[in-house]
Amino acid sequence: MTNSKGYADRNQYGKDSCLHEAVFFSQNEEEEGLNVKQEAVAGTIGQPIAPAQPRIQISYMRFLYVNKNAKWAMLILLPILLLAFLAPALPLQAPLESNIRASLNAPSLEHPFGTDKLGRDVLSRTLSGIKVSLFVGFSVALIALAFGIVLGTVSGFFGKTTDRMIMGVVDIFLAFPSLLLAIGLVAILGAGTVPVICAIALSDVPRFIRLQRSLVLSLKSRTYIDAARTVQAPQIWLMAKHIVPNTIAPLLVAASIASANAILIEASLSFLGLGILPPEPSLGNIIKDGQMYLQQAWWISTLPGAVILLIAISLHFLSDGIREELDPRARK
Amino acid sequence: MDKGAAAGTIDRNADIPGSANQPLLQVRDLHTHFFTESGIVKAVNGVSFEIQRGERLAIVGESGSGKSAMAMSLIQLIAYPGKLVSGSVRLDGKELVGLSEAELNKLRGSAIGTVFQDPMTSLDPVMTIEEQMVLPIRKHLKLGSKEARKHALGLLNQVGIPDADKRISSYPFEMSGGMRQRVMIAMALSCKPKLILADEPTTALDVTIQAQIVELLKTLTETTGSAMMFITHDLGLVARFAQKVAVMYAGKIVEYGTVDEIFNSPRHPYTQSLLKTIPSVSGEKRVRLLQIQGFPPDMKLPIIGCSYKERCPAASERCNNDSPELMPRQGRQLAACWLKNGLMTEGYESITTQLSRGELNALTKQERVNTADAAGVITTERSALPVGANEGDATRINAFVADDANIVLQITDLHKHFKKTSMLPWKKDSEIRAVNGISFKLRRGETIGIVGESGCGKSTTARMLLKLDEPTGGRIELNGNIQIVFQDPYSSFNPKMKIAEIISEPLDVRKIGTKEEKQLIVRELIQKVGLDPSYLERYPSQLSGGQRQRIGVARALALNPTVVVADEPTSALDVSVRAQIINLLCDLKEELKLSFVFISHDLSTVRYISDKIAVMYLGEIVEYGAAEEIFVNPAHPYTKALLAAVPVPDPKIEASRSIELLKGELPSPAAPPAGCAFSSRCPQVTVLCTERKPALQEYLERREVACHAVS
Amino acid sequence: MLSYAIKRVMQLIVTMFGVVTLVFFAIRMIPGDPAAAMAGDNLSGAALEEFRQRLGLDAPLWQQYTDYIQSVARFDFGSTITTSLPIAGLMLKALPITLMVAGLTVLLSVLIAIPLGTLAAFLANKGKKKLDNAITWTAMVVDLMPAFWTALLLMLFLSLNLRLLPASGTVSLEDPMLMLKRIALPVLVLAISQVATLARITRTAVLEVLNEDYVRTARSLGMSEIAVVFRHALKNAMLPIITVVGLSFGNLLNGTVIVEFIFSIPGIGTLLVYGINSRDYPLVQNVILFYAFVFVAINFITDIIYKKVDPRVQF
Amino acid sequence: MRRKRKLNIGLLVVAGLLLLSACSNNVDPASGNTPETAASENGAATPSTESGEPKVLKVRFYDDPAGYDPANIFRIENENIAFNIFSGLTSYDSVTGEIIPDLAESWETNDNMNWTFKLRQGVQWQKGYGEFTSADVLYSYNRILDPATASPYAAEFNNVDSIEAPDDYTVVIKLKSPDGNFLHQVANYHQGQIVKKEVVEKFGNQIKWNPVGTGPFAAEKIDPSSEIILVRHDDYYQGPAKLQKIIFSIIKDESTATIALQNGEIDVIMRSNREENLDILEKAGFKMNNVENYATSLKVFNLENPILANLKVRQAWAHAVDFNAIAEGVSPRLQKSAKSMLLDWMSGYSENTKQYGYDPEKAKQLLADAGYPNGFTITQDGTSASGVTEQMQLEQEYLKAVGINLEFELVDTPTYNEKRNSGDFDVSGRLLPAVNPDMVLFSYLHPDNIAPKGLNGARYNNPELTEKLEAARAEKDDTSRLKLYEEVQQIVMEELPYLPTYASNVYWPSKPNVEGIVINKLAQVNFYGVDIK
Repeated sequence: MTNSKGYADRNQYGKDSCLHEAVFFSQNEEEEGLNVKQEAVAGTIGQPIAPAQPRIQISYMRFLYVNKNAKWAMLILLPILLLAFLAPALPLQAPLESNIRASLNAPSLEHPFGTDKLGRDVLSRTLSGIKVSLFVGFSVALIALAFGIVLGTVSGFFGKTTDRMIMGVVDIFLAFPSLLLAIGLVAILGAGTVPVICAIALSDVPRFIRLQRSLVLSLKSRTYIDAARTVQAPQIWLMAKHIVPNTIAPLLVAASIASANAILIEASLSFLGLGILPPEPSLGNIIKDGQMYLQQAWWISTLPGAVILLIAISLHFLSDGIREELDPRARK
Repeated sequence: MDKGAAAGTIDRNADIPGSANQPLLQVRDLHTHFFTESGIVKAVNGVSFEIQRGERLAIVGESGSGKSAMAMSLIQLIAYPGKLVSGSVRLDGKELVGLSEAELNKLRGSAIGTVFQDPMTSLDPVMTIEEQMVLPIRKHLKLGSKEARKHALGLLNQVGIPDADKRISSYPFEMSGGMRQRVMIAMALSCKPKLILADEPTTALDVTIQAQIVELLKTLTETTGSAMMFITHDLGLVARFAQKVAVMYAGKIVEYGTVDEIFNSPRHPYTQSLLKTIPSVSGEKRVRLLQIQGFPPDMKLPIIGCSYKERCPAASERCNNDSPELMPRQGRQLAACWLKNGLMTEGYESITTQLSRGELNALTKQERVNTADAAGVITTERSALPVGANEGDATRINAFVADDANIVLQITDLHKHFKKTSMLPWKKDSEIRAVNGISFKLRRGETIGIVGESGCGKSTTARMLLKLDEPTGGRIELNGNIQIVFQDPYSSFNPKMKIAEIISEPLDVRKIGTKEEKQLIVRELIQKVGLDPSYLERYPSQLSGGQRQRIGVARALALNPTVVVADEPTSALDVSVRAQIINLLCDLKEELKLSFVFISHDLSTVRYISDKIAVMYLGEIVEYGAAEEIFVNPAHPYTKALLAAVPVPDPKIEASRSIELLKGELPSPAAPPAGCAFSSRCPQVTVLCTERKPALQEYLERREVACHAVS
Repeated sequence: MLSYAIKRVMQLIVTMFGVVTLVFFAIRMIPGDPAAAMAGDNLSGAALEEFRQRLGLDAPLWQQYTDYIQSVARFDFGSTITTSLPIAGLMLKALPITLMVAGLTVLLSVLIAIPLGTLAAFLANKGKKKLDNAITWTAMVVDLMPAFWTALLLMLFLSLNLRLLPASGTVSLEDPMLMLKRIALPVLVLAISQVATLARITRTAVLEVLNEDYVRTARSLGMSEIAVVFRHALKNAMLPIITVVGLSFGNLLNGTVIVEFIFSIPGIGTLLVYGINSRDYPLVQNVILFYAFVFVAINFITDIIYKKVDPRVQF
Repeated sequence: MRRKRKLNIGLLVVAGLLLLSACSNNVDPASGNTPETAASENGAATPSTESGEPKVLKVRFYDDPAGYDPANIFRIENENIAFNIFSGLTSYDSVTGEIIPDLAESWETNDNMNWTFKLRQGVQWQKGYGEFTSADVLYSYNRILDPATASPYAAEFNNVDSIEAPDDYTVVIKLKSPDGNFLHQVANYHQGQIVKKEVVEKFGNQIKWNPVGTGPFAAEKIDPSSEIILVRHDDYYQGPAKLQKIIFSIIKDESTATIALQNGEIDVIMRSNREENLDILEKAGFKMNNVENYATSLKVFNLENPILANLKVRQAWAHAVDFNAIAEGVSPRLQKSAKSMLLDWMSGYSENTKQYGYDPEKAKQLLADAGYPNGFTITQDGTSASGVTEQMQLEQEYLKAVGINLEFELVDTPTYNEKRNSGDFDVSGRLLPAVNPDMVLFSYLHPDNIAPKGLNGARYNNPELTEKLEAARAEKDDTSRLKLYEEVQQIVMEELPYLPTYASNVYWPSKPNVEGIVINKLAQVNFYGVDIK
């Protein structure tokens, strides 16, 4: 009955199929509501009818193991994280400990990922690098989220001059290819973890502001905003109570992808000598170092590369999972 | 149903293809399942029926009853993960199940034409009409491109598209919804199909356009001799249009018969209840509406026994174990119920009592049925009484008696014009007059209904009343507090807030009361709208549409309003729930002496609830006055046309009506016709009408009408 | 249309003005004395002062800024400090090369990605999950590989093992065949990740369209699957894809910096890296400006094309 | 319809690409080498002279060209090109590093103060600029000294009192004070290279892209973003070179360069700087042309830093790090640990100085004596171009073991230099190729040269040592001068304003049939002697 439904009631069943699954973001209900067409006159039968079983609001935690994509993401991410944080307790050579005599050893039981030129254990460095890389990734996502939410909400909600000013600045930053922006900022701030995080975040922030702004614009016309307006709710109330909480989910989709990208951009910066400084290992600089030895010692860059892939893929999975929960139509 | 159908198997070679006596379409024991990740949804679960040549069969059912899936199964266009599992579909004796895609493609669009619900989305937006029409014609009729275009033009003319040779090269977005639906019909007809499948073809359209399309379909099937299978949830349309009716419930046909049989002597409890839950346009008395309890079954779970047993007041032990098949009743009528006459076992009137009893049973029997339904039960006790027999009648009579002391809302010459300015200096600004000078008064305890087609300005008026939009002219004087119940119970709540927070939000914003006081008020409110306070801890997504709409009402009541604007409060709801909400609003009106501004295009509901009516057309009120009088004796030609366009769920009335269709479509509000706004579509138009705008003048005693012809 | 274009052009000018300002001041935020840095080791005292004067670095900042704005407005980009070559000339020479690399990459990736993505969407729509997953997964893995890594891998494989393509050599527009051969590897490296991104987006877009009502309409009219996918689905999916292709063209400018370095392609990216390494202010300033301009201009063009292609958008 | 056409174009392009790759099996007209044969002979280049084709040598150039005006030239790879275009009055023997005659046939001096050069006759300028005369020498040297030229090398002629040209083939130079090393100043290097007045005036500020000299090769094309092409100077006074043409292709990435050589796309890699690539090339049978000990890397301690001002700290540093082990482990071909600021082949080199063996215990003791029993944290500058190298990482680990916490700060190369010159650093580095011991010691250690005026980045000022330096310059007797140099080195190694860390070797791997690549002590190759067999 809703125009959003594919033929043969496809989506309706698609939706029904999720009844027993988590309702991660209750917006999916609302999405449908938006599509409900005005019904004709007298004597209508049938409209979306509530299911027999009352739905249970399910927490984010539950989502992580009920949603298939999210489950995969967790199945990959958790062991990786666990290993990374348990690394100091594992019987491995310390990540910075070198042993020139054991240079470029192929993977073995003693060194599952082999050793690098300086005889350091690549697995140990990789595990340590995961922490650094994830720190970079998550910090970037957090910074982008924080700026995106504040400026995007203000811009989208107030519109007019405020909007034009914020978006003007955003457009300026968006005019630079992201890597350029990062290179520029690292040039100003110098290399190192914090500058790298700022540099990558700098190109994400305007994107997040844009995203948040568009989300706010679409939410602004929602009926529940009107409902609050009819009781003269102040604007700060509308933003804090009604708008921001409903933009979090789509922002999280973007954030999980942004953190995956940040990890990869850090690798590119490392290649240009602008990333995280060795000997502190990041996945990026391990790969960069190993790239030079690709012909003699494939393992140095390939194995940490595979780890980056796994992390990035699982972050993509996570975002797909969130997206699916947001949009029942995306479900396979 | 004949014996073959009951047996479920037919010798496939028994029928000679094309024989004259043979039905056009024979469907036997059709099963279509959707293999979703969380289980198999048996959307179509053993459907058998026949369509004769030239016959119009209506399929009626709630959403989720499998009617669309069934229709798509006939041409085997079921999207993944759906699959036709078993059964037989014979067109002219030729078995369709098991044909290859290529063979099916030869039939689709030629022998079987299809018209879909939403013309806005069913045409390819980036292709011209010509591009979309010509290729299938060339394919099926083996015509050259020029002939195919000529053929397409002929079809467009046939479906009443003016300037067809120009329109054929336009894009769908350049056409109105009605025009698009005509194009869809032309496409479905393009290869002289033997059968047309129409899936809710008018649901997305306005009433006057709906009437046009229905007439068109009727004429076309009559002239071309095509049979038609017509899916709808609108019983009025069924009465107006169908010859045969099949009622679907939970993937099965539960009742089948001629349109007269179904409307006059329904046999299945479901059909019987449905017909009782709708307010009637022609009904004089305000009788409390009935409601069907419960929800349809979960189609993923196996259904043991009758699928309707949980909602059926007459369900017995047998219904729990054995599933009734379609069994012949009188004539060709079939029903799937163990009881011969369903709820009418003890006579026609017993349906009401049975239903009421059913509501009681539902309450005591099953815990999961919420107290919302119980609210209906308590009031049903006095349901036989006309609502507002004492005070309500008094208000009605006094509606036009001046009593300024009691006026709670007065709007005078209200305007809302939207301006669109262009960047280029040589381009003129365009102006849309959404609301163009309307005035009315509302007294305490009175309900005014505002009706009109989409785009007439009724929602803009509501937004101005609530100060969501600033008027560009005129005055709104309000005595007290105004609140609103929104149309869409799905989007009018923040999905991240609990019900308690939603109801108390107005109090929180206004900083009324302490935490404890607020809790108390919220509990009181939710009980007032007939829900259990345990719902306060839930989220909107955990509530059904009807329950949400009750919450919407509770929220509107939080600040003790004197006026409540109800903007299409029932149009997004299922019919039984709709009845609940209307009942609730009526109760509150009485109990709290509330005044309502009731906005709707659903004329029967408006008539049921309103004391006064304002009919709007292009931002102006064309007729204004007491509700009953306008409905019984409409004065303005537009009001007349509007009322005529609404189909009545009674085949006898429909058959006897001579329907005067409105010509054309709603003009753009950016460029309204000169003179009377209605002049472009009015059947009684004169030269005067195109020159001078008629003012709203008193007509008879208690009405105002803006028409040169009337005054 | 016209009014929209005018609005966008004005927006573009404002943005570019902001870009110029931002670049100017950002570069001057880099710590250290630029004149001393550029002078190298042995210049001191008076000589350094004269050098500084010659670069106009002795003037107050705001004056340097207004001078710069004026010269940009006159399209006078000056000369590099380290090499005294006219910057406009350098950029004009590097530009066709970079654009060719980027353009060929876009072309190649469009040619591969759109059919691939469409195929995946078609398979997904038909419920053939395994094949669809295979395509989607491969695309995702490839998409996430860093360019500098794939570059070396491809070089080892295509250049060293198979001897198919050269890893180095002259890049000159005078010999188009040689040029094509020379930029084939960088184009491949860039295209690999582009294909992956674009295929995934195409898949999503087409899959969405395949669920649209009008596709059902086409099917109900007996159109074959091929006609449905190509006539209807792809045509409608093209709209979002155009936007993404435009954006990816812009993002390719990211990739060219690294790829030009690895393959020694004398493009804009090489120019930029050179400018950064030698602290050549005017060069860096103008190259970045130029990048931004190309980026903004491409977005502008995409936007206009989008509006042109979609008949629904009215002006 | 439209889409169809687009598709066709696309198919053409794809087909074109495939065709191209197929074509690459044929002779590559530009290089004259077939990669295929290169492959079959395991990386050996095929001579292309059999058919009388011109001999073209393709050389990998590893950085951006920065111009070839001797007055303003910098960076060794540019200097190498200028070295082949220009000539000086003297030059260096490629093998021994000895001064040999070039444009000057002979010279004489009695007192290291008055120098008379007899010029070679009949030397022709490239590109038809006529015969070389003493006027050219005069013009060139005065140009260097002209403040308007702003040449960084003007200081090299600070000691020059007057330059005269009594006739076309004689140049007389008077110095302010005696300088036994003056012949280095007029060698084919920087300020010593002779330019032509007409050319300089013709090209103005574009002179750096239009060099004209008297050397064996003339510049044909300089494309700063992709390649430099030199052609044979047929009128070269020693006779035409064997190579007709040298193409320097810019390939910055080391891995790419290695693959390009293996692929036969180039014949020679100008400086292969990574051990692992040398490994690959050596195993593949390429010729490993090299020169040992061309320059010493110095660790520059900022003596104005309160911690580093303490001699014991610097000595502890020297004891704490096993530079020999690092060089052995990371880059045995490219580096050895250094024992002096000078190089072992230089006259005056001495190991008879204090040497600091790896002794972490002693280092700890010294630190404790200096008042840092728990060590300290200090920052070392580096360039982002080279990043934190493996050597740096190991050194950091060694230092950590004795309690010194070494941190790195990476900046771009110009800033790196600028910070060192302005004294805004703790620890920095320096590598200066030179053949002249006086130049090394004087510029690093003399207080007149304290940065930013000169190279004395450590800001070292020891009057005793300064006196010895000046005495050495004035000393006419070689033995006494060498003795003075030894004493200077003894003081330096005792006081360690600079810590010599590694002595670098330079490799120019080439195809086996490229002959005559002799890298001189300035890490330059005179292509006059190079041939393809």
